[in-house]
Amino acid sequence: MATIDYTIPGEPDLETVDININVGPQHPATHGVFRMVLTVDGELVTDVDPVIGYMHRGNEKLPENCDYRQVIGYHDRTDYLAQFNTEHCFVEAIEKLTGITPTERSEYIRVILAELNRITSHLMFIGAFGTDVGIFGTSFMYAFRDREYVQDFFEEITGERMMYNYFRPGGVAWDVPDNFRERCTQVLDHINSGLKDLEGLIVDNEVVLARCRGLSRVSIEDAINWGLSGPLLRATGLEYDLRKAEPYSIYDRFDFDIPTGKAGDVYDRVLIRLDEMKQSVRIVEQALAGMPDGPIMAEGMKRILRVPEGEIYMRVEGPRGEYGVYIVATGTDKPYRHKVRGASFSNLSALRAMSIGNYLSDVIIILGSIDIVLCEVDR
Amino acid sequence: MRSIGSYETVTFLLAENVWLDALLRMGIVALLVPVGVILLTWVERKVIGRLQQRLGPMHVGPFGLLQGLADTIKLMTKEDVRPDSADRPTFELAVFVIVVPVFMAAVAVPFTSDIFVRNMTLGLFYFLAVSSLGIVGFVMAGWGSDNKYALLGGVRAGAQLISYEIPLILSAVAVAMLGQSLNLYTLVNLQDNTPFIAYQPLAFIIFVIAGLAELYRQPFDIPVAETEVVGGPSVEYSGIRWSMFQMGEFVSLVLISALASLIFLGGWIWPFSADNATWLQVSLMVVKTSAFILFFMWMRVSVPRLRIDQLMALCWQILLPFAFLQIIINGLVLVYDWPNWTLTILSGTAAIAMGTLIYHIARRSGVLYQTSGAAQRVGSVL
Amino acid sequence: MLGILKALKTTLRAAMRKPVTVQYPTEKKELPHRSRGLPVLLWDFEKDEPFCTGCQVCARYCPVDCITVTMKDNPKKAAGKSKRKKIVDQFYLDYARCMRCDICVEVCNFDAIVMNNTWEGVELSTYDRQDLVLDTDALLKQSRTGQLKDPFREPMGVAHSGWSPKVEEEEEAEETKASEEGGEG
Amino acid sequence: MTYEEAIFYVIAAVTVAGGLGVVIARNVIHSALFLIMALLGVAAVYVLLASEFLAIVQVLVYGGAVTILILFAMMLTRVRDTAGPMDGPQRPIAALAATIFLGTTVLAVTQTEWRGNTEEATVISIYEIGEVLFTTWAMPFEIASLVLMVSLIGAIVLARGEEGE
Repeated sequence: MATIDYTIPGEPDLETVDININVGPQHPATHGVFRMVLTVDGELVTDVDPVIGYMHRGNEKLPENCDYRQVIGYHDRTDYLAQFNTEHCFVEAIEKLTGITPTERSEYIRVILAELNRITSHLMFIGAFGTDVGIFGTSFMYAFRDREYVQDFFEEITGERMMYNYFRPGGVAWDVPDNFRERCTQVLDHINSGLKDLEGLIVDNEVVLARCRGLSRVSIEDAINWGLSGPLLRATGLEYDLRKAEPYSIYDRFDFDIPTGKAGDVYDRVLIRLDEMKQSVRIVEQALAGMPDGPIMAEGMKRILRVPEGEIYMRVEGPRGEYGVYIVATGTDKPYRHKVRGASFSNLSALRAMSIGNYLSDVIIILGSIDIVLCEVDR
Repeated sequence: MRSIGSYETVTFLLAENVWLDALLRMGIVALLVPVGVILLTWVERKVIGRLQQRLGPMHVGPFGLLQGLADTIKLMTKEDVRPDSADRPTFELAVFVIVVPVFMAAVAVPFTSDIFVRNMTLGLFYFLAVSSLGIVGFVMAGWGSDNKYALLGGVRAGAQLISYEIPLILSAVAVAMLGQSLNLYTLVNLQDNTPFIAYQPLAFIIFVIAGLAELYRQPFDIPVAETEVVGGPSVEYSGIRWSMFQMGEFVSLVLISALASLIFLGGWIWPFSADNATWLQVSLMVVKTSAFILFFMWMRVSVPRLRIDQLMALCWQILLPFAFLQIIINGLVLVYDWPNWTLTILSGTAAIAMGTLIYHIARRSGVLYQTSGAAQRVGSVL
Repeated sequence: MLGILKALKTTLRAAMRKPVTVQYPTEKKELPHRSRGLPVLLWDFEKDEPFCTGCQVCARYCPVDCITVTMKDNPKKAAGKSKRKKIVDQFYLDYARCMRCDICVEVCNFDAIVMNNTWEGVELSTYDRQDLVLDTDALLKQSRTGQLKDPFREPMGVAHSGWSPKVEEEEEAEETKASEEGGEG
Repeated sequence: MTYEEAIFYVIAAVTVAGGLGVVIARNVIHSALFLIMALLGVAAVYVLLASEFLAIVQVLVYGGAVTILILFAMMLTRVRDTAGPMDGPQRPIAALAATIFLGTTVLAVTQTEWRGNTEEATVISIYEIGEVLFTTWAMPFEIASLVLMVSLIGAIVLARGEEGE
């Protein structure tokens, strides 16, 4: 923290003071119930004290008393904007531990849904980011308009709009509807046209450029040291995406690019997310073309899913970065230890370093650019 | 009876008494303005809704037309909450200090050749002076609420509104130079052939930008930024007091739009003749004013918010020099009696230069608006 | 300037399109067949009794413990009108706790519980939290009055989701044992 | 009593009340707000004297800008209520100074022979003001603007120098 002499030269009695400003837990700019206590000197933020824990619900402890298949529902609730990605991570972990091979069809369904989910999550980010920068809800409305199409699609498949609970060890809960392909293509069309709106609103807008260019620059070394992942890491220029670096599921079958930034600033983070949505569309298109028919649940699944003794750390590339789950199994039908690595939590740890010395308004944008999901932070 | 002022024309509306007449006119303004505001809130919500591909209010009345009325009733019956630690007189007076100057400014604006409250020799000057008083209200509200968001908002409002007064006044002065008058009536009458926008594009652009800033709407809604200071000075106000803030905002919106159409777009005359029928004058003014209002609403949903130091830089480093440039251009042309089209060319070139400058600065944002260095200096001074 | 003009153009273009929002309380979009509202019990019109036998498997598998079931001897079995030996006595479901995970539907061996796929299944608000604890009659009401048409039950009972279709006695015993073990662990 | 007189007394009362408020109020912000009240009262008196231009300038410069700057500075300081007693050992000296000042002012107002017609307000149009300002008084006007410019530059230099340290 920069030390600032608050006395005015020649006026020893006139001492200026910093004021503390609470942003959150109830504040229009905080995402979820995140709270940060900002120490501001005029408009300049001299210190940031993030306060988390308002959303703590024991999402790591609760599953220790749950059947493995009941845990899936809790994974939806850790990152409530990337439910399929989190489910994917957990289900893959169980499959690796037990040695179940999921069916081809279910793998394709999982990838399609996870990528569409990444799009909804990034849409949510763009919407909220626009509001943070100060567009009067327009980006939010556009993003939600497109999100709605995807969510309707998800609802047609899983029956739920938010907490899907659809993936199962060995496959998925039930088969997708017959008109899956047509509907999926429609949804992709909607996304493609909707992205144009969002780009028109945000990309190259002079005010956005003036606000976000060069804001909170992060170097590759710093990003690695802070444990950043996801778009925040890729914005610094490091091409690191778990789908490519450590391909899980069937991601090695698809052809897609990893968008990276140059400056590591807020603007790059936004552009990367916009690009990632396009890449996700590409993956979904390929997956749709390659999706085979067949069973959606592996053979020989028992009524009680007992996981043999062992432990595993499984990680996937969530929209916010590396989402990992660490499971210690003892041979029963319940995990002995269940730990979740939330990408937002690690990314959030860099907030203080990124914010200090910036303006109050910029700190709001920086927080927005991290794209936290507080459920994932507090768990 | 002693003269109360150098009014050019004294027309009586009904009563043949100056005081009664003034009272009557003020009464009409005070009555019409709230009604206009109620309608305007509906318009704004509807327009913004459509621009965001939503429907906007639909439930109260046909197309939600009565939404404003319903909101008014709701706000009036709502509990008026005052924080215990607020500075009571300041807190309660602040809203009046915001609203009264706005109504006072309304006095000077001639809406058509017949419909006005008072035709003043110094109308333009009076309007700008009186509307600057509202800043005091924001600062009072910000300080009196005993809330840090409100305080920050108040400080921001003070800094922003005071700074943007200057380019606003200077661009109006440019027009006054051209018309050789501060009387809005005279200024409009001069525009029967060509509106002043044709001669003063630079002043017009500066006026609109500064007007937007004076109205604290996007991209200059820094004092009331919802995501930063949660509504700024009005954060602790509720019910009818809060609605006074809204009223002040919307009436200023109408007045600034009306003023812009009067001094730049030829008011009730252009593109027709000076002796238009009343209905034509009214519709001309309505069309021009609404165009500005709709533009401001359109901007609101399309453009993000600037940062406070960028706002100040825009004002002091770009708008102000260019406003002076416009005045110098006008001076040269008037003194040396150059033809009017030189004015158009010079001012237009300057306007293009300003646009290019803003464009390039925004693109190379790292240079002028670096977070460290220059910008931090502004912050620590603030 | 150009970027701002582009943004202005974008919003104007959006204004030309048809609004995407609907007038919700008066105009509701159609829910998909699979829509998962809150769980309700099904009514067996043939036998004029609930499908539910009160076997408590849903209560056991509910991750949030929002179900409480008791079982009783079926009086209609004695009268010879029904094959069910046991029938549900009291079924309480706390809608305020339910997380709509669909597990109760998947584990039910009698296809007795389904997720409500009508608007009634999602629109509920009360002044008292207690009113969200529904009893047997309230849970059966949707099905009995015929409001609940064609609930999504295709995957149920099929081995798709990995939960076994039939209750065989040994498996039942195994399962009980397993859950006890888990509880200890 | 005519309308004008009645209004004048009301305005005068407000102005004096504002002036008293400035010195009596224990809260500096209240003092500043009372100052605005007093200054606006003076502007109203100018209107009664048919000096609209002066009134508007008074509102614009003092009501709008100068007091805002004062408020601004005070809002950012921690002092809310004036601590301690408002009088001190200098009380008699202050009283003496105030009395002398009041006496001088009263004397000046009553004893001066005012030029022009004091019975009726003279209407001076803005054109005349402009003309006089840029012909007869052009030199003082320019000097004043030069002084302001110098102080402006001085302020900027001071602010920059502070930053450099």
